[in-house]
Amino acid sequence: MSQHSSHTTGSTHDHGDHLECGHILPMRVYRLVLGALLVLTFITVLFSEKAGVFHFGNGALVVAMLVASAKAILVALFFMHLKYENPLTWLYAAFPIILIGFFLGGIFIDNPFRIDPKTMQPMLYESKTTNAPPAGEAHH
Amino acid sequence: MSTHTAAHGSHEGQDINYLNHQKGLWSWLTSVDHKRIGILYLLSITLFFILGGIAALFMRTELAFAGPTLKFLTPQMYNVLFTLHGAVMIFIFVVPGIPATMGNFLLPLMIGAKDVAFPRLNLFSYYIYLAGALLALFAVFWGVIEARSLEGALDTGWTFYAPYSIDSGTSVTLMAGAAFVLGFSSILTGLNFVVTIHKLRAPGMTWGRLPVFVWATYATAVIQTLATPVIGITLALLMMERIFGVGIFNADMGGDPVLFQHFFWFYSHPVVYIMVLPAFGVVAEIIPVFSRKPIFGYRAVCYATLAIAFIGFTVWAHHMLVAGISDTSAIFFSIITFAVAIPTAIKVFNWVSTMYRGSISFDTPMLYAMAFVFLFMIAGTTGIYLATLAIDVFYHDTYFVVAHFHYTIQGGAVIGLIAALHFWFPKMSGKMYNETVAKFAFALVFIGFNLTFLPQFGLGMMGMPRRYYDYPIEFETLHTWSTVGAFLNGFGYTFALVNLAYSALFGKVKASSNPYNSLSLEWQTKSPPIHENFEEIPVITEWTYGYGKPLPNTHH
Amino acid sequence: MFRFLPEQASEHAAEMDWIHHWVTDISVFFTVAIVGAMLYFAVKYRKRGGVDHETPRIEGSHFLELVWTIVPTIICIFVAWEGVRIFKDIRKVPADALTLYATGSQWKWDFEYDTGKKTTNNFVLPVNKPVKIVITSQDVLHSFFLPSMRVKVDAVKGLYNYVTFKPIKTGDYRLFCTEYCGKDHSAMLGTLSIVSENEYTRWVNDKSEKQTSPIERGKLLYVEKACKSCHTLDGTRGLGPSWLKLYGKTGKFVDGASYTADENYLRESILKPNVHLVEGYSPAMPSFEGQLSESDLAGLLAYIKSIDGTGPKTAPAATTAQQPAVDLTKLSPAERGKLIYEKGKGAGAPCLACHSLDGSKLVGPTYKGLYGKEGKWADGQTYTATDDYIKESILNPAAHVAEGFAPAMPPYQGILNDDDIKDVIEFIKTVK
Amino acid sequence: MSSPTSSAEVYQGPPHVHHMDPVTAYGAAKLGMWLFLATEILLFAGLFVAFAIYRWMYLGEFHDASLNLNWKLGTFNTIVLLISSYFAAVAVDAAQHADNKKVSRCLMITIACGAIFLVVKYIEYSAKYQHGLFPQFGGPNGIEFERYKSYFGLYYCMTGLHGLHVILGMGLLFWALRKAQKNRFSAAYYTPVEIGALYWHLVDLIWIYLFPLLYLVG
Repeated sequence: MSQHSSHTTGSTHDHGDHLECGHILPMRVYRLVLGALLVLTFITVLFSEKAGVFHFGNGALVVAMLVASAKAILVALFFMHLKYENPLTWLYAAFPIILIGFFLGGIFIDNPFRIDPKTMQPMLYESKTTNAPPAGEAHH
Repeated sequence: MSTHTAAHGSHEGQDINYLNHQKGLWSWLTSVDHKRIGILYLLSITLFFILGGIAALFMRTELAFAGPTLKFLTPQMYNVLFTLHGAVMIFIFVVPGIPATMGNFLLPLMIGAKDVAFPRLNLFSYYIYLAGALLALFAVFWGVIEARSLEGALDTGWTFYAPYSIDSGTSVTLMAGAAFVLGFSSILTGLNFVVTIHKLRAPGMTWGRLPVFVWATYATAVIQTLATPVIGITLALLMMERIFGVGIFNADMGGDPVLFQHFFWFYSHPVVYIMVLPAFGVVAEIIPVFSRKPIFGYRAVCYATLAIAFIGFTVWAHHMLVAGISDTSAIFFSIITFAVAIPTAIKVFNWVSTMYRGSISFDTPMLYAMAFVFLFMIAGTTGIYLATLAIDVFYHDTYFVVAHFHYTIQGGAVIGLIAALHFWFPKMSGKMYNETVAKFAFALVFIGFNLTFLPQFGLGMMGMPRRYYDYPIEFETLHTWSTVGAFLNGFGYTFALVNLAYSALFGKVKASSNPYNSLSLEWQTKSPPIHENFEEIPVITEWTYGYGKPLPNTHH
Repeated sequence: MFRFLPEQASEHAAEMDWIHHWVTDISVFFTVAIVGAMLYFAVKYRKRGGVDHETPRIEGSHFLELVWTIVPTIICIFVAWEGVRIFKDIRKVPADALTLYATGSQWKWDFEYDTGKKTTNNFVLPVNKPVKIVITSQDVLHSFFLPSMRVKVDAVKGLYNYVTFKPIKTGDYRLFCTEYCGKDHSAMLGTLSIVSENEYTRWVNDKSEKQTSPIERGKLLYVEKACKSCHTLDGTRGLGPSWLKLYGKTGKFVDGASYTADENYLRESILKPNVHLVEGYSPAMPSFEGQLSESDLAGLLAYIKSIDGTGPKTAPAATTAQQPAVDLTKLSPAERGKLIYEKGKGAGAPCLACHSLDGSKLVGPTYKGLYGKEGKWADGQTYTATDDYIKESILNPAAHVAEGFAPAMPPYQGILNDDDIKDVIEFIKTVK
Repeated sequence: MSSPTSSAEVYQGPPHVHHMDPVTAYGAAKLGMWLFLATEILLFAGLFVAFAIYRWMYLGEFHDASLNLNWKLGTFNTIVLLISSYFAAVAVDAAQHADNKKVSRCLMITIACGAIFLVVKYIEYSAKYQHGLFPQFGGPNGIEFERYKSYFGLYYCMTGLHGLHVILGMGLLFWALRKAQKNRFSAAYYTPVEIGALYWHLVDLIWIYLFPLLYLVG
């Protein structure tokens, strides 16, 4: 254990993250990333329903989210240096995303699968359903 | 060698330790020493534990007999009482509970660090906690003043369920704010611990050598950090709902009240593990020491801890199985919930088999630890009922849930905390407590607790709904017993706390640095520890649980 | 072991209890086994003579750990599976299910049937016929819980949930609200009466209260809700003020403030009777909050206004109109007692005005478990509720008043004959 | 029975002044910040989830509602934030090169961008106010507001909370700016800039999702 003695913390070699230090990137990288981000912003506007020139109806959401995620990844990897971080940081960067996944999943197997006991059909979330008077009166 | 260390500790600088190296209240209020902060937390939560306990005793007295029992207590006041009992016990007592007190005190000692990673942040989160707690009290007083009666204090139940919490005329907004602030303190503590465990372990203190309590604290800290923000936003939205009527949980604007429950339980189920995982850790520390045996299946225990923490994030809606969620999700969440049962079962088996062929002494901490195992068996098995979809349809929101919950939280977290207090008392105070009184108190707590909550399982089976101010006559007998038990339980805690407080302040018996001959690191320094914890940063060469005569084929 | 569940009054109850009891037995088994092992070790390997004996450094056993990972897993899978299977059965709605609507609101349950029949808190269903109850809420969360039917679901505003079950036993069963809903959450109780098919059809098609004018409706309520047991119509002083020329009358409250008996005042004194007490009267009146619909209230007010001394001075004939056309001699004593309890007899008010069957405390002691019960009188003496005691307290209630109750009960001397009283006692015996 | 030996050997290295050496301190600070960012993401998660499920429930209303938003201003704000984020990153780079002058320049620009963002947001809010698309203090809300279900409730909560974070981020960067003006940063020590920048990037990240959700697809 004597070889440990030269470190003040045992952590650094226990779970294999290299010695902590900054990550110096060439300026070029930052400029490119900013460029890419602006282009992507332009794209997402182009594909949007109201501003855009191409229209996909509901596909717009998918496109928008894909583009947004691309932008997010760029920011995280380069501006936030995640690309050069140790696995631990990756873990804690990914964890909230996983949890959001659970969260969304848990709720999207609820509301969309509810049924309306009056018809025994899937529940329709129309204004009239939600603001309807209670069954008692609504019923006749 | 330990004897050497101990002697070493007990001679030179006996009188200089973290308690007295600086004098005066101010030195305590401004200290960034994790040990002092731990003590500050301990004193604060004890105060609120007493408050919550008094509320509980008033409730039990009211419920002792059918019909109005206490003349002055209106139904609305009863609602306020059970709400305050819940809110205070959960948000102000149990959640900071073991992590903020024992965790703060022990974590650096156990991993051989001088302090937590961010000592100033640590003190800051204590003051946030204090602010939140005071805000909660203020919320109560404000409500009382506005309504000229106790009826004006919070009356929504600690769960703040919408739409009632939106309509209620009581001081919900303030109380939600208080819980929000408290959550923030919880986040910072958790964050601090995670970083501490990753970055500040002493040389040679590998993950495979960490005490189970540290693993438990780690899992807890992760939950504190990642689950609490969700309750934060939930309460913030509730406040917005009440102030501006943003209509997110308001059915009149198409909001879905059930969604509030999703939000609430996404935090409040994991929070159950914030309460009980550290208690698991405590038991896993106590049993080996008093059995002179290594914890059975160390790895299994540690991984089970992480597994519980992780799965805990995915099962929240089993609190809502009959709340109007779709049958699909009810089925899904019911099945997933059983996944938590398995790692929990593993832990119980490991604790018990640790005692096999040990050399078992029955000091008070060990008694509490064994009681914990018994109580937690009941808590766990009754959890199976509630996870089972068909059975939960009957038990949801009955006294069965109340009893199950208290077996988990009081029988788990609180008994765990009391066990920890007794176990590490010599380290914290440098004194020994009065063993006889402690054992007597234990007996009272154990009998009282079971007498309080076993009858409530019966009530649940008979279909007694929870949160009832009054009840039909057929439930009376069991309620009366439950009340008797509650008072015994209360006396028990009083004895235990008074005993510890008295011994700490006026106790004559000095504690050696390692009275139980434990192997884990916190016992290898003086009792009470010096301000820097260790004279020199220790280098760890051994597993924490190397008790007993090595067998030919042992790893580690 | 531990078979405390309420009686199985619905078809799926038995199946549900089966898995419940199975889990109970397995839980008891494991708890006893594990805690037993712990205690056994504790005793067998206890430290003797204050000296530690040598212990082996056993760090674990992969085999054992595998065993106690796999065994619980198998059990859990089985239980989860069964739970889901039975849950699915519980949720399946038969095609011929009779549908009714339940609406929770602070703090009552309103029911509406296909026939348009409306009732509050107490509702009636035919035996051996599957039913689907569509449940929603008007305000906060409530939860619809019928223990004996083993069904429960929350009532959520803006959302419709349902329970479905098939009653298999006639009788009265409890309805609880199990989701905390505010001040009177614990008073949000109801009764489900399971009756024979024809009794149900008669009940569900009897829309008497729908066709009547407000005044007639008030008249009926005056009897049904037993206002008449305390408020006379001829000006004589009952337990409460007489209704004769009550409307517009002025008077004093106990606190000295004076009032005028206008609509608001009457409305308040019906819903929150004990907020303002009229001088010289005891706070004996139960609150009718949640028991009266708006139209009920309107009816009562209209009726009270109509008692201006010109109308009939005695109790309306409605009483007898209410008596069901059944041959009393064909009924069992208990059934006849039940009739008296519900409808009263002659000028006598029905007992249900002041005595509940569900253990809840009204003006008088509940009948639930009353027979043979021991208690205290206001003067401290103890009594046992035997035939004689009950008979005496019916004929001459003022003689001994049970502790915690106001001397509110009118004497039934000359209203009920000995046979009637025997019937009532028989009925009380059945209320357990 | 075995005797405790954990603390037997004694650490020989340099005596400790602080409880952490600079390298560990840097790593700890950064890990701590990432954890904090994780909590921030989960704080917004609730709002995103609510938005998702209500958009699924009330697609029509949400679509109509989003038409009330000015996508041009939204796009402008997006670009402003992206640029600010760029300069935050450059500031870190400058700090790594111990160029305190450049650090303060970049941070000033970043903070300025933040300010512009807030001004634009204010303009948008006041426009909504004109159209009665705002929640009533103490409720009940106007028909206009309620017509779109919880869309505007969510809109105000999301953008409001985000705005709050913009302000906090500006504060954090300002703190770093002061240090830079005092020439505190060197290749060995630039934690405050890095921490501040990380936080600012998160603010940017969240807006990257808010913008299309609220303004474009609705």
